[in-house]
Amino acid sequence: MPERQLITGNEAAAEGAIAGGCRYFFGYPITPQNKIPEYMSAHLPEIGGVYIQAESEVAAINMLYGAAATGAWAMTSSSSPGISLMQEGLSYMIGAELPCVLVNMVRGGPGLGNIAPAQSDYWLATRGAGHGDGRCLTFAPFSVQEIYDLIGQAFPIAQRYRNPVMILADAVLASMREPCVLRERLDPPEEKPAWAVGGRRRGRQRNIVNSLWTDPPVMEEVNLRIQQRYEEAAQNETRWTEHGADAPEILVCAYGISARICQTAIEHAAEAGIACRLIRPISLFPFPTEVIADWAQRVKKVLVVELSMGQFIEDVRLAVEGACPVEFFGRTGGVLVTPEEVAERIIEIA
Amino acid sequence: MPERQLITGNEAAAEGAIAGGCRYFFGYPITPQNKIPEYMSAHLPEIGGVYIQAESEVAAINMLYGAAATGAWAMTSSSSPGISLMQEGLSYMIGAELPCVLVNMVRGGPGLGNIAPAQSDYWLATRGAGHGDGRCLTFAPFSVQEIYDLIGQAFPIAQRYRNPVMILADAVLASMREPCVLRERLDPPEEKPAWAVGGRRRGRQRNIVNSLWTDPPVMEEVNLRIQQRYEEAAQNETRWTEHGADAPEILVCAYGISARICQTAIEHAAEAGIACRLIRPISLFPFPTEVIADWAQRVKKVLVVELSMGQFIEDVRLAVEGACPVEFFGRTGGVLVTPEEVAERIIEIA
Amino acid sequence: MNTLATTKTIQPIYTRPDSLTDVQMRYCPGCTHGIAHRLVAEVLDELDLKDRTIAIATVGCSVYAYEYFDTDAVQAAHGRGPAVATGIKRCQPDTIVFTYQGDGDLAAIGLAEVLHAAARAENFTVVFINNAVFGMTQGQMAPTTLMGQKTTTTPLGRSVEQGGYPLNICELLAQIPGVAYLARETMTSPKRVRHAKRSLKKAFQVQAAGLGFSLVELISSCPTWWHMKPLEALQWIEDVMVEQYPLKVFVDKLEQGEQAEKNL
Amino acid sequence: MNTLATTKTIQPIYTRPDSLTDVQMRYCPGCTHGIAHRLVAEVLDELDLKDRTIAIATVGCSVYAYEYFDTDAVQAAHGRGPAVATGIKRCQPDTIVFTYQGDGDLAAIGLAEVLHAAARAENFTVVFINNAVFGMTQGQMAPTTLMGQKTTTTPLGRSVEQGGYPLNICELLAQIPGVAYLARETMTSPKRVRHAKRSLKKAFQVQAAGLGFSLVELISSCPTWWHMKPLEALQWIEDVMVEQYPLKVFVDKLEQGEQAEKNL
Amino acid sequence: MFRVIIDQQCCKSCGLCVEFCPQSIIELSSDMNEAGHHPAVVISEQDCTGCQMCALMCPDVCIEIYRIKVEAEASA
Amino acid sequence: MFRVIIDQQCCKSCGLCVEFCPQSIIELSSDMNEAGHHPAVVISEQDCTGCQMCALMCPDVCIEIYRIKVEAEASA
Amino acid sequence: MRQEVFMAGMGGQGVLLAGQLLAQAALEAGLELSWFPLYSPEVRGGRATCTLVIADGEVGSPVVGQPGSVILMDGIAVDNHLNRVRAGGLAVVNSSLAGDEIKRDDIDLVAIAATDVAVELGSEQATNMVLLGAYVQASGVVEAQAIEDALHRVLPERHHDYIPTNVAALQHGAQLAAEQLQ
Amino acid sequence: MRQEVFMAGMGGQGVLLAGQLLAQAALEAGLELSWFPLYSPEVRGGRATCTLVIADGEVGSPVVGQPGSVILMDGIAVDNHLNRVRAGGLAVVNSSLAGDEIKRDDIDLVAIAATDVAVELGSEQATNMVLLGAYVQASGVVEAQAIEDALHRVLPERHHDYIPTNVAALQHGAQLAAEQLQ
Ligand SMILES: Cc1ncc(C[n+]2csc(CCOP(=O)(O)OP(=O)(O)O)c2C)c(N)n1
Ligand SMILES: Cc1ncc(C[n+]2csc(CCOP(=O)(O)OP(=O)(O)O)c2C)c(N)n1
Ligand code: SF4
Ligand code: SF4
Ligand code: SF4
Ligand code: SF4
Ligand code: SF4
Ligand code: SF4
Ligand SMILES: [Mg+2]
Ligand SMILES: [Mg+2]
Repeated sequence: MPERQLITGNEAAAEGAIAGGCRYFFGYPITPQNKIPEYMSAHLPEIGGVYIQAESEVAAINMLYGAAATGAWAMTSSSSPGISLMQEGLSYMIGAELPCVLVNMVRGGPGLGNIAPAQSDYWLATRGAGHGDGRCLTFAPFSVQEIYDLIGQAFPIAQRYRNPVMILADAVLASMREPCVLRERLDPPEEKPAWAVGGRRRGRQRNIVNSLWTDPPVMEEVNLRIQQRYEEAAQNETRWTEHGADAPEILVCAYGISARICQTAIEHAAEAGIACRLIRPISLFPFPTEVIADWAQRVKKVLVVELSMGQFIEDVRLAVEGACPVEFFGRTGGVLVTPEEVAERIIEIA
Repeated sequence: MPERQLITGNEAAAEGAIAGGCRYFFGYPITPQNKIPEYMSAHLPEIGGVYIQAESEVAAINMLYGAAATGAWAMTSSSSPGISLMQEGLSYMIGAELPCVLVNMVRGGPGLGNIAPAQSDYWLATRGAGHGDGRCLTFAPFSVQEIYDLIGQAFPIAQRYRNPVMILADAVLASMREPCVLRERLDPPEEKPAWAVGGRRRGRQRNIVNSLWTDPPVMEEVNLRIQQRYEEAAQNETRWTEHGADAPEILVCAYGISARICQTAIEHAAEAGIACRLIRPISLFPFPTEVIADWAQRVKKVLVVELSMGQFIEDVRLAVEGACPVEFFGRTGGVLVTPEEVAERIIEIA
Repeated sequence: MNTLATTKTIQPIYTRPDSLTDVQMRYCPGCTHGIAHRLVAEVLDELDLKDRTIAIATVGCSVYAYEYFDTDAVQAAHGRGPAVATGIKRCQPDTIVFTYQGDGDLAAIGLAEVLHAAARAENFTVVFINNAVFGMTQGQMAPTTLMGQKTTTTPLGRSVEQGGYPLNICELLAQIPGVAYLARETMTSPKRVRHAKRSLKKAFQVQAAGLGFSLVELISSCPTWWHMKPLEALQWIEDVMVEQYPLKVFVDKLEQGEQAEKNL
Repeated sequence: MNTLATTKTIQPIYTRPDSLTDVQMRYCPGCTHGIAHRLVAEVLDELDLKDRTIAIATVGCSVYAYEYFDTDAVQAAHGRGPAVATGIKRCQPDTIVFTYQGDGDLAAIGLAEVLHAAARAENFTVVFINNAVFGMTQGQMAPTTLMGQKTTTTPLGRSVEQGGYPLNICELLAQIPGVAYLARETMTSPKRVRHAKRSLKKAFQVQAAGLGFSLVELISSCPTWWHMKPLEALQWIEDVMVEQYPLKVFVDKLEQGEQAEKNL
Repeated sequence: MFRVIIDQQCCKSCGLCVEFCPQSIIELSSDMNEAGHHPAVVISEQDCTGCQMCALMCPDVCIEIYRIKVEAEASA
Repeated sequence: MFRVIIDQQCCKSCGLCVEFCPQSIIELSSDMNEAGHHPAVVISEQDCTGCQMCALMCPDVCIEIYRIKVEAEASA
Repeated sequence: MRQEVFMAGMGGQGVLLAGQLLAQAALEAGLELSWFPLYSPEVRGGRATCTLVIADGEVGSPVVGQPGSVILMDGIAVDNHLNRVRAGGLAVVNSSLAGDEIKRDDIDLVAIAATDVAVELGSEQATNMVLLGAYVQASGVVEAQAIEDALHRVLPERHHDYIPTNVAALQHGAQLAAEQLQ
Repeated sequence: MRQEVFMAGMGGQGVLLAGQLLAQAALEAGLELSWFPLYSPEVRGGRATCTLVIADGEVGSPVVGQPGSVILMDGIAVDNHLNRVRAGGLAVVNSSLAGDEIKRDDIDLVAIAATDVAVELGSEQATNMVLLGAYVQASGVVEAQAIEDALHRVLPERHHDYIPTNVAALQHGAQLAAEQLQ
């Protein structure tokens, strides 16, 4: 494989997953991520993997549940309405402490909406995972290369915390072409986790994968164990990048495609004489609360930029905790913001 | 009908809905709310209404979508896993600006979990409604009478804001028996809303119920309109109650069954010499942010009590905004807290 | 001298049906979705149902059906048309309700909804467009894709291992007593088009008579994702698809009723 | 004097099957869920499959099946057993996988999943317990509830208007070519129980031979929600249910294969 | 006599009317319409039998057909 | 001769074994087990034919059946 | 006035019915109240508990950690819940199924061989009524007559045959409690 | 170095292909880049746009409000997007379909009758190549040869027949641009 290839975000997600060891894909087509299942249907069978087109997203997530129960490294991908349909299944995966990776290429909503880029599934990703106290570990790449890299890492992370991991991107990142350095494809580990089902011919005790705990204290223990893993993840997996001025007046917070836009916006703002620093959470759950809290002490204002009516901003506000005003700039329904508009907004609030 | 009857929360939800004008019910059985569909199946046909047992919660919410599109006053009820399955449909209802009422009698989760009381669907209720920026208007009664009263009010509220309204309760409230004063049953308004479909024999322009807006700026406008309604709802529908000391040391925040428990807990704490005030949000979205923010300025600490790992607390923290420390007391998985335990925790943090 | 005057009368013998708006349809050239729309509209015209009809657009290439039918309309979530129709019809029993669904919509994600609506004998009509592919999302395998057929997710052709067997929806529905009219038609020639219209008309008549669930499956072309010219696509239906999906009237309770009356 | 010594040999002729744990089942007295469990376990014993079997418990009274079958087990979301089984079997093709599903689970919420698994010719077995009611949630109408049958949500008896017609699952599945074994049995007498076991055995043999999807429907009693004594419940199956749900082997590809071989 | 009106903007040049006209009197024009298609045109309307095959097969409902009766009257 | 062992704690008194025993040698006991059921008991085991009808019909897998062979041997 | 009573026993022993009767009686007496059941998922038989809070004003928490009084219908109930009773409170215990090792000096303890009494009255099912009668007597929370009236309201018509036995059981229980409390 | 080019036209005019070729050429030149398409949901034909940012360092925002340069393939594109070009920027415009009322004095404006040229070359489809050739010439962002090389990489094998025509179109466009810019 040549070093640097011009591929789309969808291709990066698919090939990155394969390179990371994913061998099983269960999914249902939906724009703007169709190139992921199409890629998988062409490439997984070639290397002994399995592509199954599920009859629906409800079926897909439950196939994933079955696959994950065997210890397989499996994934699905979808876009907003499809992810909504997976909520019950996600809750079951969390309850049964099963790992998996899912991609959400977010589109404009609510309802059928459109297929334009949006970030309005932030709550669905970070607070969703259906009913109960569980959550998805959520990562938001902002370039094709980062999609490729993060999805590869998502599989071992999912296994480690025995929890679904969501890669949250959008219609722009999905169809964007950028140079991407491809690694060699790794094989998934041969040894299955101790909890996996698969017949007990090897003489072990039988394994049961289950989320039913009628006795509340037992159910609570499961929740505490899950919560414990989230805390570990907060220790180990919290990721973000910072760009811009070291002594900023304005702290800009944005993730994913918005953060890319803000990268250029803060340059424009700097040209207009306003020093900004951009904090870009890569992990949305766990959230890089501390670094935002820290900087919030030292700036005049925080500006949150997101492609929704104000979801991500709540996590930022929970981090800032009143240390300074938090301003908002968001568009929704598939409308993109431009760096020029963000810069204008920065100037306006500075 | 005699004045005061001893009925369960489930019966109050069903009869309250009928009394409020609901004539159409679409649902799928799930514990602990089965008495609601059972009541409806027995009583709706008697008064010319319709009870349909859907093949699933996915079907139920979409039947509700169809019913709502005709301007009918319709509802469904379910419990946690069923509500997860309704996420896509809810997003469609919001996108198509359709009103409906749904009840979630929350049980322990995640996954299949159990059927014991829990409040771990707080995010699902207040941030859920699937993908996109939409939300459910959410009300949390804390007694049988309040279930009865609130659900009756929920129908006109849903109509006014053209948005789903969720009544959020739990397994205790569902099966609890308390005296309840029943009103006479109201008929729903005869005149259908201008946007309702139903054939255009009356010579009007045709009506289209839709959530597909391929042009992002148009989709954004829909979102802004929805957001505008949420702001109106915040003006008109924000509800809470306050109990306890006028010069409190500790502010206790809790909703639903937890708030009932806290009512007695703060009395215990008072006996131990600690003055507490309990703020109980009745509307969870819109959230009574201001009153909490106000009191947070005047107390030493805030204690949040909820039957989950910490969901409601985020709304409280967003209101408190760092004004004072916010402490947490929560159990989950169906475990109840007792007033004694809460009082102990109050004493501990005071 | 006698002059010879002429009178010229212009008599429309085929015009755009009243039940279609004048919005141009967005289908690809030669896609028979358009014929199906026209036939439904003609039937609504002929039975004079337009003013009490509610069309349900589902998700697929026909998602914009609400722009084309000049009736009240509701756009439904992918696969859920029959549930939405149930909600509507139960609240407004005096309306005429139909869903317009593709094979991805009806046979993949929406299979449970259509079967259960039939079992409940819901009194609405389903227009089921079987084009053996997910058109809107760019040509992936549908449950009705034929064995060996190449699609964007069966790049080597559908095989039992990866995609299983085609689902014959009418054959399933024929097992359900709530079904009052059930037929499979296609639109590959003027004759077939006339047959298709006859079945659609029956289906709506059955609904108007309150006899229960009706569905007409229309084998339809997708020149774009079959990678064929429009005419080739029609030919492929005749040569290949119709073998897997035989054209047939499966259930006709109207006919049975009439028969029964005649036998008195 | 000759003494007469005696040897006493004790030979087990019926004992608890090895594939059941010794956990006591939580079913109501006389509920034939228990017989069904036993039969499956006996079949696993006899075919020596226990050590490579994965049982899938679904949601219904049999939700605790994972406690009863002494095999690896997975508890699945309501109705999604066949999807979960698909995931498992596709990743571990050398295992024996079965779902154990009630009629609410399989025929209501899970209808699409079971039909699509059959269409994909997934190579696992479904044990389908049809007791004409939602047992676990307290006796509501199921898709298989009989016309006129009273349940907690059809207090006046199931009617076409409110509940529609009963769904015959085997008759639907019989239309699908991916199905390799399909039978309907009941457990109302020792003879019926033996037949049921024979069908279950075939179903697992079909799976072991990799022939495709297999399902055995077992008409089962729910004394509790039918408000009958256990024996009365069996009688009601024989008198009433079996008419709606005729006992029959619908598909048997094993037999066909053997037949074919014999015909050589 | 028949008049066949093909909406030139609506036509997508699928050619089905061309194929199914028993009189073979429809062709695709070399002109392009706004959407970039070469619309169908009737080349010898006088041969039209009014059979409506074209209209039956047109997926875009572009075709309307009229019967034109010209009657001669004697006048003073 | 046959030995029929009915697990007294496991039995739920459904009575199916009682009904289906062709020999009519099973009855429900008047004793109560821990779960509050009156378990089935075999009243005249000597009449048992080992037909297993009881075991086939028991939904709770409470019944085990053994054949007991007593053979006489001549000894010195 | 605020009275809490927690009841526990084996599923089928009529714990919930006893609670509902008391609740109904309180309702008729014009009191405020809150009653809720909790089932625990034990394998054999299952267990049932319910909590009833009666007050002349606002009820407050329906959940009670340390109830003022309890009715415990068998040994397991005693093992699990007797120690939860507030000092100075009241426990009515079914000594037929709970053995004799019931020990608490800081509460009023009424031990009734309720199952034996019920069996004597011809219906083991009436155990709960014996205990309820004793409880009403000991606590005075409602009139004894009010429970008898409640029977007619709460029991479905088809079970009204049982009322006489139940009334007898209530009275027996009350009498035994009165004797013990003297 | 950071160059932005926004391209717009009618669906089917090859807007996206032109963008991809330029992107591929930049890739081969070792540059960083980001390319993304956006389709707009017009009824007739539909419209296509894409944005390409090329840089020798980090690309930053792939979304550009006021691009440094544009390629506008028809009148609608000119109407909607010409005014977005940054002052001092470059616009390459298809004058065959855009009429003559193209007015901006503050940018370099290259107006090419690309459709006419393409038709002359025997393939209306090559309009995009004429414009791309002109753009490459005018902007100098990559070598002309690099685009020709990219054609071989980007076009599927079965379309390689078209390459000669495309190359001719590229060269024609470049030449016309060179003439105009003199
Ligand atoms: C929940 C959900 N999943 C997936 C999609 C994406 N989607 C849109 S249309 C479609 C399939 C369309 O195929 P079909 O129903 O056969 O209609 P056609 O386009 O072929 O006419 C899919 C999968 C969606 N909109 N919503
Ligand atoms: C999503 C979801 N909806 C509803 C339920 C509630 N529920 C549990 S079991 C059941 C039906 C059980 O009936 P059946 O499958 O026939 O099994 P049975 O109990 O009769 O053996 C239902 C509706 C659930 N657990 N999850
Ligand atoms: S994609 Fe296929 S089904 Fe869709 S409009 Fe085009 S030809 Fe018709
Ligand atoms: S409720 Fe019915 S199905 Fe469930 S265990 Fe009891 S008898 Fe069996
Ligand atoms: S009406 Fe018949 S003859 Fe006339 S143009 Fe149409 S197809 Fe040809
Ligand atoms: S059939 Fe209709 S769309 Fe096709 S070429 Fe003829 S007129 Fe045009
Ligand atoms: S084995 Fe046969 S004869 Fe013996 S007890 Fe059982 S049923 Fe009766
Ligand atoms: S069949 Fe089994 S459970 Fe029923 S009475 Fe006999 S031994 Fe007991
Ligand atoms: Mg299709
Ligand atoms: Mg059942």
